Amino acid sequence: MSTEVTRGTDDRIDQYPDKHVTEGGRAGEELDGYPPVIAPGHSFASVTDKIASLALRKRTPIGWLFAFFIAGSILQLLVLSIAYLLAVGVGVFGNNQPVGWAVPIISFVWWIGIGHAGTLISAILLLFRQSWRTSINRFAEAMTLFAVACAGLYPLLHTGRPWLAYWMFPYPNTMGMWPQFRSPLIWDVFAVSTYASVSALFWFVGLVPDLATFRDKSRHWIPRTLFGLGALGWRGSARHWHRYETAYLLLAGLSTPLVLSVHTIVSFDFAVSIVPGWHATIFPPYFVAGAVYAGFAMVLTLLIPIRVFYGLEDFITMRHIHNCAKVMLATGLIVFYGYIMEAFFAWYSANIYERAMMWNRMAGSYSFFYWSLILCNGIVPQLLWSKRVRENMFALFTIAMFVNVGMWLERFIILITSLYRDFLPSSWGMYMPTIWDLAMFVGTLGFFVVNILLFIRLLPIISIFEMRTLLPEAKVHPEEEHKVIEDKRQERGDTPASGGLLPATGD
Amino acid sequence: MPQIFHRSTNALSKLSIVVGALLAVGAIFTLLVLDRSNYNTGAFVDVQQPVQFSHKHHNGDIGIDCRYCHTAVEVSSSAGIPPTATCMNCHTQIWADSPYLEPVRESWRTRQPIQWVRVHDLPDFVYFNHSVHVAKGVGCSTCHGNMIQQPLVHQVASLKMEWCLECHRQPELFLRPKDQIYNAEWQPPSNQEEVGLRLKKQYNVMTAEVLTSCSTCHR
Amino acid sequence: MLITNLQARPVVLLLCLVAAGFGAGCRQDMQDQPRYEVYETSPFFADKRASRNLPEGVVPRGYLRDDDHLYLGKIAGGAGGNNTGAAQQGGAVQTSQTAEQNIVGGRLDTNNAVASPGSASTQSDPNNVDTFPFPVTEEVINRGQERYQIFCSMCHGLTGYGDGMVVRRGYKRPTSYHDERLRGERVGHFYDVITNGWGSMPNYAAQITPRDRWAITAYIRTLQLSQGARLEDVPEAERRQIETGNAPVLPGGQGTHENESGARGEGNR
Amino acid sequence: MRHEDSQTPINFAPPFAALSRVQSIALIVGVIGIVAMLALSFLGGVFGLKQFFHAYLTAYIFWVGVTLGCLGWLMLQFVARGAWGVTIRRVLEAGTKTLPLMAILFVPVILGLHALYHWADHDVLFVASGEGKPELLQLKGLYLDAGWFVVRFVMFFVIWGGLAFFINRWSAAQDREPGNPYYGNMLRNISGPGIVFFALTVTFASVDWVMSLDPEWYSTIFGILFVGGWALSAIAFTIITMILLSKYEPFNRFLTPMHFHDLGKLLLALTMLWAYFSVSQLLIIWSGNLPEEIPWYLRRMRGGWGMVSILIVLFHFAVPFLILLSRRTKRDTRLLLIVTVLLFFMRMIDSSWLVMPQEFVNHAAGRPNTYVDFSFVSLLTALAAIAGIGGAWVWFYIYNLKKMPLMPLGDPLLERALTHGSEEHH
Amino acid sequence: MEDALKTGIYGVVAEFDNATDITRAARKAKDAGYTKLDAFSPFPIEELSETIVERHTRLPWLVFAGGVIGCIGGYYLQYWTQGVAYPLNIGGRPYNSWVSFIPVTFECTILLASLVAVFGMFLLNGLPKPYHPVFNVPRFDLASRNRFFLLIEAADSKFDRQGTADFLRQQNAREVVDVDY
Repeated sequence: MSTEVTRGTDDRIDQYPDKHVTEGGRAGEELDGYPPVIAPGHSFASVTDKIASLALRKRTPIGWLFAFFIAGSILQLLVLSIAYLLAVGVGVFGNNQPVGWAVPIISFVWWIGIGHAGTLISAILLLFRQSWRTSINRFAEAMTLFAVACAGLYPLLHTGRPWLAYWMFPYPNTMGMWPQFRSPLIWDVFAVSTYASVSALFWFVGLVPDLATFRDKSRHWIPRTLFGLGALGWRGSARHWHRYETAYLLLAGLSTPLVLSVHTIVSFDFAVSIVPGWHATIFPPYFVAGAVYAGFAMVLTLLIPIRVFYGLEDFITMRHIHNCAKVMLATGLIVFYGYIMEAFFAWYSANIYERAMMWNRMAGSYSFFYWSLILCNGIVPQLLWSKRVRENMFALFTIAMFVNVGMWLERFIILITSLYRDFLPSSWGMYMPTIWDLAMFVGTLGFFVVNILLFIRLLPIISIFEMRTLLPEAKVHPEEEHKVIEDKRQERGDTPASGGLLPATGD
Repeated sequence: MPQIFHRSTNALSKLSIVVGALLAVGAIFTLLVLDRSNYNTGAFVDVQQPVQFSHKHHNGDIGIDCRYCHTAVEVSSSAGIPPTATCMNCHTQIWADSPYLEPVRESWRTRQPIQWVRVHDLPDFVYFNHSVHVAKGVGCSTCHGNMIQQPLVHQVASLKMEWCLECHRQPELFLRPKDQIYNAEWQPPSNQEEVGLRLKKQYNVMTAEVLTSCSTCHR
Repeated sequence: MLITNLQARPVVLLLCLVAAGFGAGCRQDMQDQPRYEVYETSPFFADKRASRNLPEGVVPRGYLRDDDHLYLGKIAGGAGGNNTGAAQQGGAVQTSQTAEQNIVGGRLDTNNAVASPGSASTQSDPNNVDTFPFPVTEEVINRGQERYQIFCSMCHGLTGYGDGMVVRRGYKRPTSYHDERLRGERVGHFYDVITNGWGSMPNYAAQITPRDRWAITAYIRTLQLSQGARLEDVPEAERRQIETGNAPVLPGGQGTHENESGARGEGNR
Repeated sequence: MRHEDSQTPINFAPPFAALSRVQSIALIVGVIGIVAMLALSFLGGVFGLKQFFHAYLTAYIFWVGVTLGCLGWLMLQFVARGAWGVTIRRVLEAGTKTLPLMAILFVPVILGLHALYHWADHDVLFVASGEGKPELLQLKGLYLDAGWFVVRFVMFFVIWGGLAFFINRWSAAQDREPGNPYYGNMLRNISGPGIVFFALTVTFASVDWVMSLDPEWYSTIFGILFVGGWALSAIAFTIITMILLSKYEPFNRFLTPMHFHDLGKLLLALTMLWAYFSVSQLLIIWSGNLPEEIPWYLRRMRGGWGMVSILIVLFHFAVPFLILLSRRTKRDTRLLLIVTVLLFFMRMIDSSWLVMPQEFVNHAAGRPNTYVDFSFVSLLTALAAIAGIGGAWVWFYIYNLKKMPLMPLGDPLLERALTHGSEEHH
Repeated sequence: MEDALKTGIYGVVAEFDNATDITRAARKAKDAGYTKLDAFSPFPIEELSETIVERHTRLPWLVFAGGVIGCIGGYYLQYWTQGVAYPLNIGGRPYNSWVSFIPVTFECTILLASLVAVFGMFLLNGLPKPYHPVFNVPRFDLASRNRFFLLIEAADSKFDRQGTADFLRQQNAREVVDVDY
């Protein structure tokens, strides 16, 4: 058979219209009056074409170019500040005694926190069979990767000699030395690198079938070859799907505790020390909740404009927005609970250092930031109790911005106010970030957005194959299903095996 | 037509993964080997000095004791580099006209020290004390090798930390009686470990725990 | 400052970035810290030495050398008469037992001196002392022997006949310690020669500490005694062994060495 | 499990005969437990009254944990709206109805205040011993005060009781008026803020009742640890109830492996969460190694209690975790029952582990940091006490369970819960 | 390969346009005695996998093994480096600080298990495999969009070029074509 048959074009698609056109997202109908996870009227073809067209279109939207120009310019600030840092040394940061950990670590924790929403959405929501994850998980995973990349920069640069960072891994070096495994900083190295690796794997595995779609839809040979290589020759074989789903599910099961562990370990960076304000056992859950909180805030910050710009209201429906807002509210409450516990136990402990630290937070030199934090993270998000606020895009975006700022302030308060009043009054001091501290932080924002923009331009930002499974026509007619499955089960005499990705996820 | 790749890409793609993995492992292994190579550590590389001074001749042939020149080795962290005056103790009369020794005589005349090239240069963050080592039964040749066979001096060890630790972890494998410290040709006896343990006790050598503690060498 | 430049000139900025990239690969680590180690060079001083001499006239704490006996070996009118010069019983130092027997009042007993020509000395400084500034114990003599073999034996030979390796290679031959004149010298003379040099001999003040010089002096005396010793000086018990040719080897393996050089000394004489 | 005669309507009334049987067994076990507890405390025990009260407190916090865990789950399922929640709703509601019993059972704790709580001892508080400790206790006296303790107890029960009262009331009303969305909305509206209050009150209750046994010690995660632990107790208890009831109508009509799979997942999640909180607390305190914190763990990591700790690590986490990982366990009611009973029992051991080691500390008043004391008898006393209170609790629980249909007939999600498992979507 | 030479083709492929049709067709083909068949769909279909897949994948066990190795390996790495290779006194903590070793042990467990899950899946699936005969089907690009394909290989003992194609056509296939080798 000749290989010279014209590739399918969008024109040709019209010749073979889908037989079944859906009348309503089946995962959509909800009893509580919330919209469905996918707008009615979509078919396999329309879902595929719509999502693929975001990246496979020829013309780059002007808006994209404009955003890329702005973000790219900010990225230059990062390049400049890194160059200056390497040329001059870590003295360019404002860190000094007694505040030896400051904005670089604050930014690290902030970014790592943002990097939590992706895996959380992908893995935990998959395990709990939340179908609304499907439209946003790919995007959130990408966000995770870029946020972790931004986060990783800080400890690396903060060491002062980033080219020796490999010393932090155990290998038989000429010093005969090994990493100090009792140190939370080494736990961090393992946690963050494991998290980055597993997130990247998870993301890639999810991408493979969609890369195959892209391969099959690209007309130019260069993207076709590149997507083809990325797709690894994926052809949608039933056997492959079977293992694929198992692997995907297992990865989700593994990522769930992983995502909790990462911020837990970040919290250990502080908590296993004996600095008042850091040495608190509540830190792990409170940090994890904070991370999810920040992650969802960032998801909303990015999704709300993208959804409008690319006209994705069919896929990212109000239901998604509502659910993100609800998760934000829940995690925000846990974080607020953490603030209350810190304050209560500082008082209850009757430990003079704890009490002094808490008093210093509330009424000391940085009290403005403390109360701003309470406002941003504790008070403002309480508006989310209202359904009307959750439905108002502008309000949601504003609250998300408040939370973004608040989470940065939270780390600022934890670090600075615990350090700036040392145990001895002779070691008291103040802290001010330098212009380079801020330049680097702003620069990573540019880096992050540039990556996000490239991702939007080049790859499917919504998981196409999983979106297909949400359509009613994805379902095999019941009599067939029952017959096939029951027969098979009787043959093998086993319990029901792992099912379709969405419908019957296990463990 | 969806077929994009040639038949051979199947084999190629799998091969490239295997080769890539092997290359990565190989690269790491090579780096580790290179790190320990003499090329990197400078071991066994003869160092040219402004004067062709031969330890083989002075120490081996004539039998001058190490301490004749390195006078501070027993009392100081540094073994001491002899001043030109020490050379001139003999060379006012012996080889007094030799052109080889002109830099020495010039130094003597002008009172400018000879700029010897350092062979054993530990990093600045390492605190090394010669006196404590010779006092606890570590001979010169344990670290510097047999000087009698070195016309030009070179390192005989990597001077890497793992090399230091080798002895600090098990000093008994290297200790010798005190009267053999300056014996360049000393060889460990067959029952070295037994002797070493006795000497370790006799000389009050610290435990491996103390000797490998960070602040023993890094202060 | 750097920054204003960077902003002003894009080319410089680019170069800086490139340089920073290269700089990242360099070893700007702590191997070589901006401080001076022993014997390091310093471009700051004319002689390029980082280690500086003490300024003129400075006496470091603990280094005040006010004991002339110890540090100079000379006391005005040093002969003093109260000391008839050091002399030893031959072979007395060979075993600790006999050595201690012979130490009286912290000083080698000189009553039994065989040849005590100290008073006959005429050549050296009359201020030279004829006593040791500290008690001479076996330890001191052992120390002296060790230091002698490090610093002196090159020329003076292991037994003091002036036939060391350096001499054999052409250095001017020093006077043998067993020469009449030197046998009669006061100890202060030997100390003085080590400290200040004598004839072709350079001074060893920089290489040998004062106490070691005294120890060497004591050892020279020991050598002088041993080379003039008679069989009767050997204790009864060991004398028989010498006669039968079964002389005990000294502890520490030094005996063989000394015996060899002793034999060499014999030959030269 | 699914019956073929799907035509006959399901009878949602509880299986009275079977439940009454369990009630009488519970009473017998309860009486035996109380007798054993008294015997062990005063005949075989080391510290008599002290041991009695510590064992009683252990049992109390264990059972109040089941009650409150049920309340927490109940509110959570109203907020989360899943089929799993509808299925277990009545079981949870019956659990929350034991609150009045738990309020009465708190009286002995108040009576034994001096035997239990170091800080309640005024002699220790106000007579200086020169060791600096009373000073700390004086600083804490504002909170750790007998009067305030009782006031807070009343507040906790007013809040919990209020939540439980309104939820049960509206739930019953919903049954009567299935079409009326008002009650469903009210249940959801009360549950959101209710969870917030619940978390805060449980935290302070855990501080009052357990943490202050060692007045010097504090750990900020303690409240969450209790929320998680009690949620685990409650879900374990619920699963046991569900499995036992699944033999009888109505549950035998519609419960599928899918329902148990969901509950099994929750059990696994809570087991992991509990382990996570516990490890976090241990790791931070162990690494900090501060003199006011670490003795609490040293007491429990050495000697006999150390062995108990290993048991807890193995059977409260490792073994159930590994077994529950498998999809089969969660769908096989027999296996699931075994694991759940094991976990439920380990919850009892964990409660003992929290309370009982303090008995020895407080006994050696003035030297609260002495540790490594363990008597097997005291552990047994605690378990006997749990059986004793448990008898009363289970009796009252079943009494409440019998009063309502076993499924919330007015819940709009009822249909979905009944067909859950035959139709895979959620 | 031999069969391929015999018939000259890899097999025949039928295109379906919904999940129900292909599932039914696959079931019928199985019933008809075909063994070497495969189905291609743009998303996972449980019922289809149940029909096609002979036995449940062993991947979970591999992942479990990976996790166990990661766990033991991670702990041993720490135990060995901190207690055996270079024991150092860090803040007076024991060499075998098992409490401090929990986080890294955990991370190693997850990392290794995840690597096994992903690479094991690719390995078992025989990926990467950019070239496959089924891509020769002209409309196969729609397999990643909205069409479903059922393949019966020529290697199947029951395979008969015409008969198999006819059989597939009867199953409500939109189109049946030969697949070049």
